[in-house]
Amino acid sequence: MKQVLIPVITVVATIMAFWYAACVPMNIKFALMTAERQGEIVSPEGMMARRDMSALVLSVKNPAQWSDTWVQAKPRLPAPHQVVTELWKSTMEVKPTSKRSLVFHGWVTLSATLLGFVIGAGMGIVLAVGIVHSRAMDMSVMPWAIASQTIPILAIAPMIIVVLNSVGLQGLIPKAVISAYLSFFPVVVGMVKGLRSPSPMDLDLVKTWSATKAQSFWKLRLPASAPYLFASLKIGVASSLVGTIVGELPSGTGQGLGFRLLSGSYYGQTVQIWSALFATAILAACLVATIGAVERGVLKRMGLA
Amino acid sequence: MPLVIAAFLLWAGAWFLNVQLANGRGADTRAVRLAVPVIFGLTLVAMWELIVRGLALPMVILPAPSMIGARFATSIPTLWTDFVQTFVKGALSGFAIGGLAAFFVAILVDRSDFLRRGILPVGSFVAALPIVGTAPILVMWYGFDWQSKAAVVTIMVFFPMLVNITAGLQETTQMQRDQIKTWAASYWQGLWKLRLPAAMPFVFNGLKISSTLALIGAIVAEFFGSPIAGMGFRISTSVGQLALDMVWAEIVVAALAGSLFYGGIALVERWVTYWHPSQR
Amino acid sequence: MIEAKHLDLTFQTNDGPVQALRDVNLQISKGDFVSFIGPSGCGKTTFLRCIAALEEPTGGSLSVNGMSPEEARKARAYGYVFQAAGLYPWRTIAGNIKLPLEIMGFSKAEQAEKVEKVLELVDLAGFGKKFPWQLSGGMQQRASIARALAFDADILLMDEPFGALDEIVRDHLNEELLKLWARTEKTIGFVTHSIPEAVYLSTKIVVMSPRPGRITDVIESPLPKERPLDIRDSPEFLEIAHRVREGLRAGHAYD
Amino acid sequence: MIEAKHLDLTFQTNDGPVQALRDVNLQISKGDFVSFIGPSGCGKTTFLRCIAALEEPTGGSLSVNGMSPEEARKARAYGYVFQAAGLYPWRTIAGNIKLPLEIMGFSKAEQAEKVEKVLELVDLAGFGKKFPWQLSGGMQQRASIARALAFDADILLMDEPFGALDEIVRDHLNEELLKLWARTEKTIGFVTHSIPEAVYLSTKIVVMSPRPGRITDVIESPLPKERPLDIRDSPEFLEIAHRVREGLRAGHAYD
Amino acid sequence: ADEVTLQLKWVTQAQFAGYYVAEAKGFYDAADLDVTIKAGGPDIAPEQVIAAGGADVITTWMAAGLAARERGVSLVNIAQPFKTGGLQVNCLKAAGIESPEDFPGHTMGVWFYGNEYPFYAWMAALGIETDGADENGVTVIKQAFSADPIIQGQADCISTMTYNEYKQILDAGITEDELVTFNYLEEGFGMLEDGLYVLEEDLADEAFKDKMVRFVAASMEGWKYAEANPEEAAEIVLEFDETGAQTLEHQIYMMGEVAKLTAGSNGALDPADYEQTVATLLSAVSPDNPAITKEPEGAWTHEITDAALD
Ligand SMILES: Nc1ncnc2c1ncn2[C@@H]1O[C@H](COP(=O)(O)OP(=O)(O)OP(=O)(O)O)[C@@H](O)[C@H]1O
Ligand SMILES: Nc1ncnc2c1ncn2[C@@H]1O[C@H](COP(=O)(O)OP(=O)(O)OP(=O)(O)O)[C@@H](O)[C@H]1O
Ligand SMILES: Cc1ncc(C[n+]2csc(CCO)c2C)c(N)n1
Ligand SMILES: [Mg+2]
Ligand SMILES: [Mg+2]
Repeated sequence: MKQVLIPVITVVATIMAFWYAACVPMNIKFALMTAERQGEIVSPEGMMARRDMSALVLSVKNPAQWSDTWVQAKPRLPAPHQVVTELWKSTMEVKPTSKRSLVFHGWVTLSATLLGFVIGAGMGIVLAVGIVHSRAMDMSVMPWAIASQTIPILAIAPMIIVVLNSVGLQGLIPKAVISAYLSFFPVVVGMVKGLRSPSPMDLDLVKTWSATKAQSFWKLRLPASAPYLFASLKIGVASSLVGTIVGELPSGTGQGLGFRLLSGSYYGQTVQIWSALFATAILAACLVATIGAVERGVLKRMGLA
Repeated sequence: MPLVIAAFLLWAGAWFLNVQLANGRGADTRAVRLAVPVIFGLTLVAMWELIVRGLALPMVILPAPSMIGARFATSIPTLWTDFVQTFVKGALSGFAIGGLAAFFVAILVDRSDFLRRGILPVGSFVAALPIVGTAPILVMWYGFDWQSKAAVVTIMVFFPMLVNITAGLQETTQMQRDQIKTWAASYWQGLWKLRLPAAMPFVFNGLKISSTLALIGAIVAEFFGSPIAGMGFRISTSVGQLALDMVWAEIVVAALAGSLFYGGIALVERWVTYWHPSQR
Repeated sequence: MIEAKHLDLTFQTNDGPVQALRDVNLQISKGDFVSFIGPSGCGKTTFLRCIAALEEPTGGSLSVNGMSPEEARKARAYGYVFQAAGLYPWRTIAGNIKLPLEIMGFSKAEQAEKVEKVLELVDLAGFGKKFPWQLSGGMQQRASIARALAFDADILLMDEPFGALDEIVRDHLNEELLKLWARTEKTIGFVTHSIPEAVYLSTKIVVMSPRPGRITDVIESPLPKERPLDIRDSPEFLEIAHRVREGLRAGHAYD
Repeated sequence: MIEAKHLDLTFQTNDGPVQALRDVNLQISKGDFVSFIGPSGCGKTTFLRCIAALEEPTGGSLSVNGMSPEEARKARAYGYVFQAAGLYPWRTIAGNIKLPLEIMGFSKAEQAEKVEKVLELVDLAGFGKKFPWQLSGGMQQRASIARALAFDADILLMDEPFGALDEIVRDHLNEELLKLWARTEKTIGFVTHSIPEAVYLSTKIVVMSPRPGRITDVIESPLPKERPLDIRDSPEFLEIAHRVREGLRAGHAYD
Repeated sequence: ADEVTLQLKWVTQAQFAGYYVAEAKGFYDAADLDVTIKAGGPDIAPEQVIAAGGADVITTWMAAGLAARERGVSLVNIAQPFKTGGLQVNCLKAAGIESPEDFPGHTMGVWFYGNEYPFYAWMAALGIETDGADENGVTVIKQAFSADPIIQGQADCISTMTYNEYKQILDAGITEDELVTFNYLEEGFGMLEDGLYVLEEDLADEAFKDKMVRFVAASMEGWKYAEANPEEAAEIVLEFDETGAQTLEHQIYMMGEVAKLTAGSNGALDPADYEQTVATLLSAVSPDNPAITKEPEGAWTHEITDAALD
């Protein structure tokens, strides 16, 4: 534990230091403008004189305004403590059922993510089984699965939503569909690799026992694919979350982290954007960690870890 | 309705043909390897056309492939400018910057175990920040032109590359590392002569993943502000103008460019890692 | 009981056809212990695989107990031991041995009983609950032999089963294998690279030579069924070993 | 020339310390051919690795040509051949052999010349342009030996170099190795599991036993330097082999 | 009660206060209607939604509505609660811009997604090219839906709505006298915003027509209530905002500004305004501005409002 903790803390601390430092040039122009309005002397004077100057130069010239760059209401780059405070306020200080709570929005996003992930991973596994067992499927599906991932999902997400809406599907389902679309691919790729991981010798062995296709699938291919499956599930669940967020952007139902992210940007609420951003990353980390825990458990019981 | 039924009949027929081809005599020939996916793809397109016509779907919902093709043919200059703006300027430069940055950090991480244990977990957290959230911020910072798109792509590409290069550098066996040690090789000799070549399959794995991410990243970033050219720009504005045929023409360009980029990298991979069992 | 007549096998590869077996004729009777020896690539493995119906001959005929190899496999006539132990890492030793029994549809009770029996047979009683990687290489190899024995196939095919073991362990397993064979009267096909091993174990030694793979000599062993380890210093033994070595040299790339 | 005094080595593992070497004392003189034999896990590899400064002893002293192993390695005193060939698949055979030469900064002309020479030495002239996977296992192993020979190190350390080869190829390479040793007067440390091989090759046979790894016997061979293959049937040979086998048995887990 | 689904053009905010007030105050219930209000978003085209059958009635800008009509979605304006528009262009005086003649050589932020039509019409009338900043051209950037570009110094002029982004500029510390404002209406390129549109084929159905009559009447009641009680209306809007991201202060401001736009309308479309919109669009047909190429027919009706406003 200590072996990981100390380096991580060091790196995080370094990033924090850089972050605070970066806030100064990022936010200095606004700080100078407000200071000037309040009658303080800044250099150079006049907003237009500063407009085209480099932020670094301005920062160096006006050390007195540095502290103002960490407390603005709508900064270009919010300071770490602002983000943390906002995260705290919107998770701990409001009821988790309130629409001002990130827990509430997180839950909405999470539920669509989980549904999408289950659909996507399920589809991925089924496709992989098909690909491994049918040459025709292997040859025809794989290139198109790759091509499908080169389509910008954000472009077709609104169409998917509109079309599903028109047949009466709303809210959870359209988001889950997009989320599934993004998560099936890593699962297919990993699962195909996994199902093909038994060596020819392993396969020959079950053949000498005259095992049926089904038997060699359940007793050999499937267990052998477990480590690959979990590795790709971890990527898949992260993609799934991205998919849900993308699905939330145009959907307009208004609940979920994705929507919170964007509505922050309509109103210039940078602190709110950043806190939603971190909430999403934390959610992703939790999802991946959960799968990691299941993985350790299962692989341990299988004697593979 | 008859058209819809025809679509499914077509599907069944094409699938039967593919099964025959794939399990037939010449299944390993280049021609069949190419024909099977092409037949599959063409069938999908034909089904799309038949279903759209059969159900008389309005163009503003889903245009038929023939319409998309017609629009594609008449808009080639526009599509080309958009392609240059998004792919060449945004995606490629971001891809290069992200790849190189990942490479240097990977070497840092490789030299210091402390950094590895610190950077990799933090890096994976940062990588989990959703692009749709970071893109508006980067547009705010780096402006509306391709620079902000390159920044988005750089961030998207960086972590998968870092993870793959680091994993690749660990790929050598203890024996190989010991061997080079008995020759009293320096760190850089070991890196250059042993570990980098051994890492190449991983590096290419990372490049392949990143290639699709790069294009998607550049397009997505354009949704959050852009000059008046670019694939993402065209897609988002054309939806507003209900020019869905244009939207799909751009999607076709994206899929084509993405697949070709991926295929190109796979070709180079074949050439660089000719020695790897998976390539023989 | 196993009979190959004018057996041919040609692989189609990217570089053109490779003739792995050419005009192979061999008769193996029930209860024989047949060793196959020959330089790398001479087709030993291929021949064993033909018997087990893992490979399709391109010419000639092959019958096992009067059936085709395919039918014999369906009738579960074979226990096959590969060069590496090839145990499934996600199953315990007992689980691994149970696997073919599950596939063949034995009842739970039968499974447990048979596992118990073969574990004892290979000196691994008490190790059933361990995972493969918790055992040494030699123990793993024995477990893999136990797995091939568990369902009482008539024919045991072993492809360099002891290749990876050190000499002492190998001697020990050779002794055990002979005892087992004597007790069960199985027919055994055994591939090895070691001349002493071949001579020590077999009633019949088949010497093969490559490009294309064919049989150059079949030596019937005059050694008694009862063979203590130090029979290997006896003149008869050295005599047969010499003949095998000569046969090998004749077909070998060097000299 | 190589001198180990009271050498101890303990590995710290998750399951607690493992004593791999305990109180090992050994003197190897220049020009010796020393074989190490002993059951799996007795520390043969570990000892060789200590000599090559790949492992740090935890006690005792070890000197090579009067230097520390570390210094000797920096002085490029070692050619090390690992059990598996370990050739880099992305380099041709010649490229592989050239690799240590590049690292040691030989000129291009010298590199080419040395590669030529050693390829001849191991009977691989003409195969320089092939890739490792295009060669048989035996040829790969010879290439790997050639690589260790290319830069003319004084000390050749070989860890079961012939373990994966068949008997005939092995015999052949044994002969070649002896010839090479006779010609170059190198000091050779050689790990093997095969008793005949150890006896056939060595001037000195070190028998080791495990848990913890220690030397149980050091046998000076009375065999002449000139050794045809059939010396292996001579009584002196069998006599030494017997002594080695007894020594091994004493330390082995079975019996 | 009869069910009606209304698709808005944008996210929940006071721009649509009339509908939310009508819902919250029970005006719809009183008209025996069960109304579902679907918020929009940056990538939701209401015209597409209604074509796909996802809504009965939508709010949209007339330019987009007419463009959709030309592309086969037969939209008809049935009511126009917004008398005037709030779209404007704001420039920094300090960048040297006093009047439209000063535009060339500058960078201008424009909203696309169907909102670009008035801009291109205006530029065409001014004779300014839009392919790059030089002595007679401007650089156009696709502005995201915020006021960032002018605040961050990335553009000299940006598009704003009187009731939203304009306030954001002021909040960011730029004062009113540092800005020049060009209102599209005043420049003669005004286009009707936020009308109510339905599909022509639906209007053939008497029951549907009746539903719409009641809907428009109740909605206008909502609008008038909102105009009279801006603070309460803002609170109601906030109730309906599911993101929890809106602030009361901003919505009160927005309601005040929106009230100025709706004040002059009783809900019926003024044909003169319609004519002006069509004329503007037709005056500047180009690849950049493909809104409409010919005079539309039957794009509006007074049938509903006539009945509703009785
Ligand atoms: N699946 C295959 N496709 C093509 N050629 C093959 C195949 N399997 C074996 N061969 C070739 O057939 C010949 C005989 O191979 P086989 O494995 O039977 O040799 P072997 O006697 O078992 O050798 P070894 O002692 O190295 O195991 C070799 O030349 C080999 O390269
Ligand atoms: N890096 C290591 N960490 C922990 N224990 C080790 C390590 N390397 C070797 N050992 C242990 O030290 C002992 C000696 O190992 P070593 O590899 O020297 O044996 P060996 O005689 O070469 O055996 P083999 O014949 O199997 O190669 C063994 O018990 C082994 O498990
Ligand atoms: C899809 C769509 N997006 C933006 C606008 C323009 N607009 C009108 S109101 C508003 C919100 C901010 O005031 C914006 C941006 C539009 N008409 N349609
Ligand atoms: Mg073989
Ligand atoms: Mg060893």
